[in-house]
Amino acid sequence: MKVTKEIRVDHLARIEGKAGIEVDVGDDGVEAKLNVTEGARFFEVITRNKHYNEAVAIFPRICSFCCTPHKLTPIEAVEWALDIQPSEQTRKLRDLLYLGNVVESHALHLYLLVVPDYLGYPDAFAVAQKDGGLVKDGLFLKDVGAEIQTAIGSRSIHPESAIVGGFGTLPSRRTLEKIAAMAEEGIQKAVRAVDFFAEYEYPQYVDIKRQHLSIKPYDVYGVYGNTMVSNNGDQFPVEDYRQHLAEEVAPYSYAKRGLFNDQPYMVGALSRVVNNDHLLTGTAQDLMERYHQFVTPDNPFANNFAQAVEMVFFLERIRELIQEIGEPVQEKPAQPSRASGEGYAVTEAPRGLLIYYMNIEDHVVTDVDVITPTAMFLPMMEKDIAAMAEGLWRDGMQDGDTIAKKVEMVARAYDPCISCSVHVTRL
Amino acid sequence: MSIADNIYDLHKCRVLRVYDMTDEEKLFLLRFENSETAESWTFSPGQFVQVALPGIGEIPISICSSPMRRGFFEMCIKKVGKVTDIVHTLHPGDFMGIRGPYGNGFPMAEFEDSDILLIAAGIGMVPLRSVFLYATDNRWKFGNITVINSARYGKNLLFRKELEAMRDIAEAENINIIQTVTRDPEWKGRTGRAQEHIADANTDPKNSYVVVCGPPQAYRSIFDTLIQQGYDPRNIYVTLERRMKCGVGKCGHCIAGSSTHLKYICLDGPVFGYYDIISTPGLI
Amino acid sequence: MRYLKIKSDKIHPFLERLSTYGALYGPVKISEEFYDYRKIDDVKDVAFEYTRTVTPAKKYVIPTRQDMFEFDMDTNEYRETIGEVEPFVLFGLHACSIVGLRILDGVYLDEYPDKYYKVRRDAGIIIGLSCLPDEYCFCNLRRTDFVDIGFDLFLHELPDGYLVRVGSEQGHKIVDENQDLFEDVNNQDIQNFKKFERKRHEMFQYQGSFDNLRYMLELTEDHPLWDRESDKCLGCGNCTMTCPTCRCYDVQDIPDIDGVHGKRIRYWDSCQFRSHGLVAGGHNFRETKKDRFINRYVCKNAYFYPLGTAYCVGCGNCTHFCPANIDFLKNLMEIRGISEGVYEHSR
Amino acid sequence: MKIGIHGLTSCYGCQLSMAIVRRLLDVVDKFEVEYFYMLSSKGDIADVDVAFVEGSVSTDMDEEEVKKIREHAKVLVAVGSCAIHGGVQSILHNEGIDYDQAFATVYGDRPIHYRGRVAEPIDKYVQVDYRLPGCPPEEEEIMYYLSTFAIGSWPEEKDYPVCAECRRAGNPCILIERNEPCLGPVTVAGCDARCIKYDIPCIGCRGAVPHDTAWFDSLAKTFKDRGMDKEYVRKRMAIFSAHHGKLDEMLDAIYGD
Ligand SMILES: Cc1cc2nc3c(=O)[nH]c(=O)nc-3n(C[C@H](O)[C@H](O)[C@H](O)COP(=O)(O)OP(=O)(O)OC[C@H]3O[C@@H](n4cnc5c(N)ncnc54)[C@H](O)[C@@H]3O)c2cc1C
Ligand code: SF4
Ligand code: SF4
Ligand code: SF4
Repeated sequence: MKVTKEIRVDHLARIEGKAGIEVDVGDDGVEAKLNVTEGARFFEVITRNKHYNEAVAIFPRICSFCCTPHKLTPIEAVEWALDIQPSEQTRKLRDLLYLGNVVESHALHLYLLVVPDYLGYPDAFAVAQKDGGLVKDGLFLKDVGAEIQTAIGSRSIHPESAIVGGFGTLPSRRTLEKIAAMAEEGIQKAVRAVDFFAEYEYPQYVDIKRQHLSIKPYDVYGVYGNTMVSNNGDQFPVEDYRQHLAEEVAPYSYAKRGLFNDQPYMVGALSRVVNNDHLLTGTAQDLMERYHQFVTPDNPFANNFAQAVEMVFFLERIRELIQEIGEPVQEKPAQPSRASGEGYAVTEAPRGLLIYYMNIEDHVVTDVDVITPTAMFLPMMEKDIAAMAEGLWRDGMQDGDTIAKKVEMVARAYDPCISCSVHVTRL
Repeated sequence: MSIADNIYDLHKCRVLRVYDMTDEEKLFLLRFENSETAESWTFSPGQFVQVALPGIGEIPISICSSPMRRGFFEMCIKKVGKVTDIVHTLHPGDFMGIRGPYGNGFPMAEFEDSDILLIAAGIGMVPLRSVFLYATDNRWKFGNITVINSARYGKNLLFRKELEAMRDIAEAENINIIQTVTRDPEWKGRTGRAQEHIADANTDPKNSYVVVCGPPQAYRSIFDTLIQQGYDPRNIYVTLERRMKCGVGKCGHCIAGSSTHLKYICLDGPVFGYYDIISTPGLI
Repeated sequence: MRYLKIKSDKIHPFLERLSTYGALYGPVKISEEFYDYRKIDDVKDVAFEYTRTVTPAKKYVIPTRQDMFEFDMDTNEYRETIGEVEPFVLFGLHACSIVGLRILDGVYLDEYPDKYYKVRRDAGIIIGLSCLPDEYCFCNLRRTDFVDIGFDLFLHELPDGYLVRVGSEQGHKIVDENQDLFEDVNNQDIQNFKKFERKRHEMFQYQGSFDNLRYMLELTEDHPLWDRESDKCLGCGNCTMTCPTCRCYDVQDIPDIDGVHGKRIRYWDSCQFRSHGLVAGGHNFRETKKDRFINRYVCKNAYFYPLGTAYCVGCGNCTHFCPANIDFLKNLMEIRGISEGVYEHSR
Repeated sequence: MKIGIHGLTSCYGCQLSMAIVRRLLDVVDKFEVEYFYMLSSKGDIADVDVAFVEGSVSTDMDEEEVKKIREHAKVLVAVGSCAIHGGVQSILHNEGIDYDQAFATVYGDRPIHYRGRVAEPIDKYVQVDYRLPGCPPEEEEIMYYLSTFAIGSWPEEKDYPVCAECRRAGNPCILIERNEPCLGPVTVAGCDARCIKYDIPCIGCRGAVPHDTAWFDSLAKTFKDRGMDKEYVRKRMAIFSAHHGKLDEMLDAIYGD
């Protein structure tokens, strides 16, 4: 291919991790690559031959934005493997803890990373100078999530208190009530975010038919489930994931790249909303009715909108969960009923599906496989980036910097998590 | 402010002059902002104060001027770390917080009618300067005086110029000033360690008080020389240093000694007699 | 001394009444094995059978971390931050803890009285409680196993209640204001009190006194014990933090991000830490772990002249709370030249 | 005062911690933030008074970058366990796993353009002036470091272990009580014994106490006395101390080779 225009973003700002974008516009099409330049950290190698307790302490370090998912998902896998039955209370608290992470992550992504794009600023500090309220809303919502993770997990980044079988010391009822009140206060702010994103139209260049893969929630819209579903009607249990999900390696990237049915696919808030919108209730349901035209399955920019809607739903769900939990009763962690076994787990991290496989022999982890959302959606994201560049180019846009800004926005809409993508799993 | 009953509360002091002494040491002249305090505040040679800069910290520093000059006092401060680095950036007109004076100081009343031999190594000259100035201010109370000021290099000799400038008056007043360096090839004057010059002192070993200040490692051999030359061990004093946070026997950092003789350098010292030193293992 | 008796069934009402004199703190079981002083919201939480607490009573007079001043860096002015100290009641202190506080008094209320300490000390009502020793206790060797001053009331266990000694005006006031809870001591109570004390006395692992120990310690500089035991030491400071009389603190200035304000704080330090003896230029007066290890033995066994006792009150906390299982008492016995069980062993 | 906030190979948790301090807007007011790529698309590595660097050196690019940051910074602060100790990814080093081998397990024989290597702490490549420990660092300490720099001074680093804070906090000791392998005795304080407060034994996330006062040998002895075997103890200690020069030697001294 003869390249007529090269667009380069050496270091993509305002995302988690370090990556660059390369777009080559040529005579017979456009090629886009996301270069992941961060060093590989081999989490599946370094957790092997460790006691499972230590392994689950290491996994969250894959990524700070999704540390809680990287704690709770391997815990589920260990519990599957060793047939550990945590209490109902533990399950509820985990759900709450997990949602805390999702709310925090969505808030950080939307307000600190994405909003500056929409308002044309380099960063949230500049936004704060113009519209302090917006940034303060974001920091407040981030705090709701952080408070939950601190109360239940010991801290908002790398919570240590969630362990296999249960928890360490639990928060008091009063702390939970305080959090419920914060969540209540947050709902209106989150609704404002939905309104904000509803003011912007999506660039049509990236309207591309795509597959959406998400979890099939147990009953309530949320992050836990055992089965995955797609918008094509496919459905499979987590233990079959290898038959459905493939991963490739590209020479320009430490990240692996996922394929579903041999095709690129999308995961994340948009996929969840597209596949499970019938489960949304309360204010989120009303918003969906009001703004249904913004949930376009074929445009990645809808992911920002979907995150905002999810924030509303999860804040309401947090209140509800705290009601259901009542006064936390201090319990001893549930114990394994066997020393060895194989376990699987899938959950919905803020950015999409997260799969863990673990084999444990005599309490020691002997094999691990982790598939992260960013690795799953990379090919789809590259496709969108290429489409964006190509569309702009064909419409006569010559300025590389302007094109670069637009393709960055595409990348950001996916909320990629580069550290997650390069923790890296075995072929 | 409740300065009366909170021992940690600080007097605000204004820096009046700053003199560069060596590359590392500066001399600060200070005055209490509160005029009543300025009038009433006094100390005895060998005592120290806690010097505080808000946001940075608090450190012990000896007073190196004579208590005879009411309302003012001087400190010579070496730049070595967190607090002293910032102290060195202060200019006339800036403030420091001061509390004290603390410590026992030298028993100046006992020294009266006797000769005084002052032996300083390195920064040890700082507290000795206070004794020296006090003795010259009250010249009639004391016998002959010798100061032995020693350092590695001529440029490190603290108060060298001041002592040199006094030489003529000193001779007339029976004050012997000996300045010696150990490593400086450029140096024209005396060389060698302090104890090598004790024999040249104008003090009578039978009726002298001796004050030694310097790095503790140097103390043993100075003691030996002194005793060999007939100085009475009971009349030999040293001052010691330790980490300190309070200056008033609370924070525990300066505790030293043994289980039968536990000493607080800040309360029981910093001045100790020769027999204190030898009956208290761990003091030096 | 004034003696009274309180019956077992009156003890919880008594605790309720105590909490009207100020916030009530007392020993509470915090885990399978450990107790600690905590704020008492429900008097049923108070543990009467405890031996020692994770944090000694000193934390109520010297908070683990405490603001001293707020300052203004622009004007070089300080404002003390002692604040209002509400009255409080410290229930259940054993004899060694009470002596511990008195040793701290000696340190903090000397010719330079520490205001931060004093306001807390003045605000506290001290209610003592009798105890039975475990294998780590040696307060008898320190002669701190029985106190005659330093408390407002002292409760001695009886089969059916407590014999109460009144130790201060405040103590008299409390019993006078709550006469309905107390009764006179009868002959049987006195017999029971004596019996309890005898039983307690016999339970101590060693009998005798430690008065000459400090000289032996001084003469034991090159004992092989120092290397052996300091090799085990984690340098973690558990021993000094849990000691009722260790009170080293460090001071730090914390500037605010505004660049103008800030505060000066102090917090518990330990001679087992490297920086404790470190001065500018890198010289360390206690350079090695062994130096620091020995320092504690020296300091704790030194005599506190105002009280006529050692700084160590023999509570055994430093042994019980040592994760490395270093046995302070055994080591002292070894220094004393006595191997286990020989020294006027009571059993 | 100009500051830069940089990330090498890591989970980005330290930067995230710095980005979410409660008084973030005050911090931004007080400093000129020249570089904070996680939050801002402005700027390139520029001259700064203080550079905060998160992450381990795990690629050639990391090495180049940290050297460049050093050239442009008057003061360089290593932030977090990755920058200070190499991070959990350094476990490879302690396990003696060959990088190429690990690489092949994960990526097969498909080539990747960049050269990777086993993670290393940044002080292997540049001079580090201050260390802000944590995985991630505590908000209070981040603010303390920033505030002292803001007034032209510098922070006093802690040189004592988590146990001290654990006792100050009045926690029960779970090592004594439950024989759990708490690494508090060798881990540098500053977290107020966060995990023990939650009844979880410390895994040493803040890294070893500095100045060679992390007594892995003494702790290994107490673990050994409590029936833990060498491999288990080594693996646990190595999670955050894989590059500690004395770890293996100290373990050998207790357990034998
Ligand atoms: C009684 C006494 C008198 C002194 N007189 C003088 C004097 O006249 N001139 C002078 O230049 N120096 C004097 N010093 C030494 C001076 O206190 C230290 O140089 C100073 O504390 C260093 O503080 P820093 O913050 O600059 O250094 P850093 O090394 O950064 O010290 C940090 C902290 O360590 C402690 N510290 C470090 N070194 C010492 C030390 N040597 N003594 C006590 N605490 C220390 C302080 O608490 C200080 O805040 C004296 C010390 C004592 C004990
Ligand atoms: S040294 Fe040990 S036994 Fe003595 S008082 Fe302190 S903690 Fe108790
Ligand atoms: S629980 Fe851990 S940190 Fe706390 S004192 Fe025990 S060993 Fe130290
Ligand atoms: S207790 Fe240990 S693992 Fe927990 S935060 Fe502190 S250093 Fe990290």
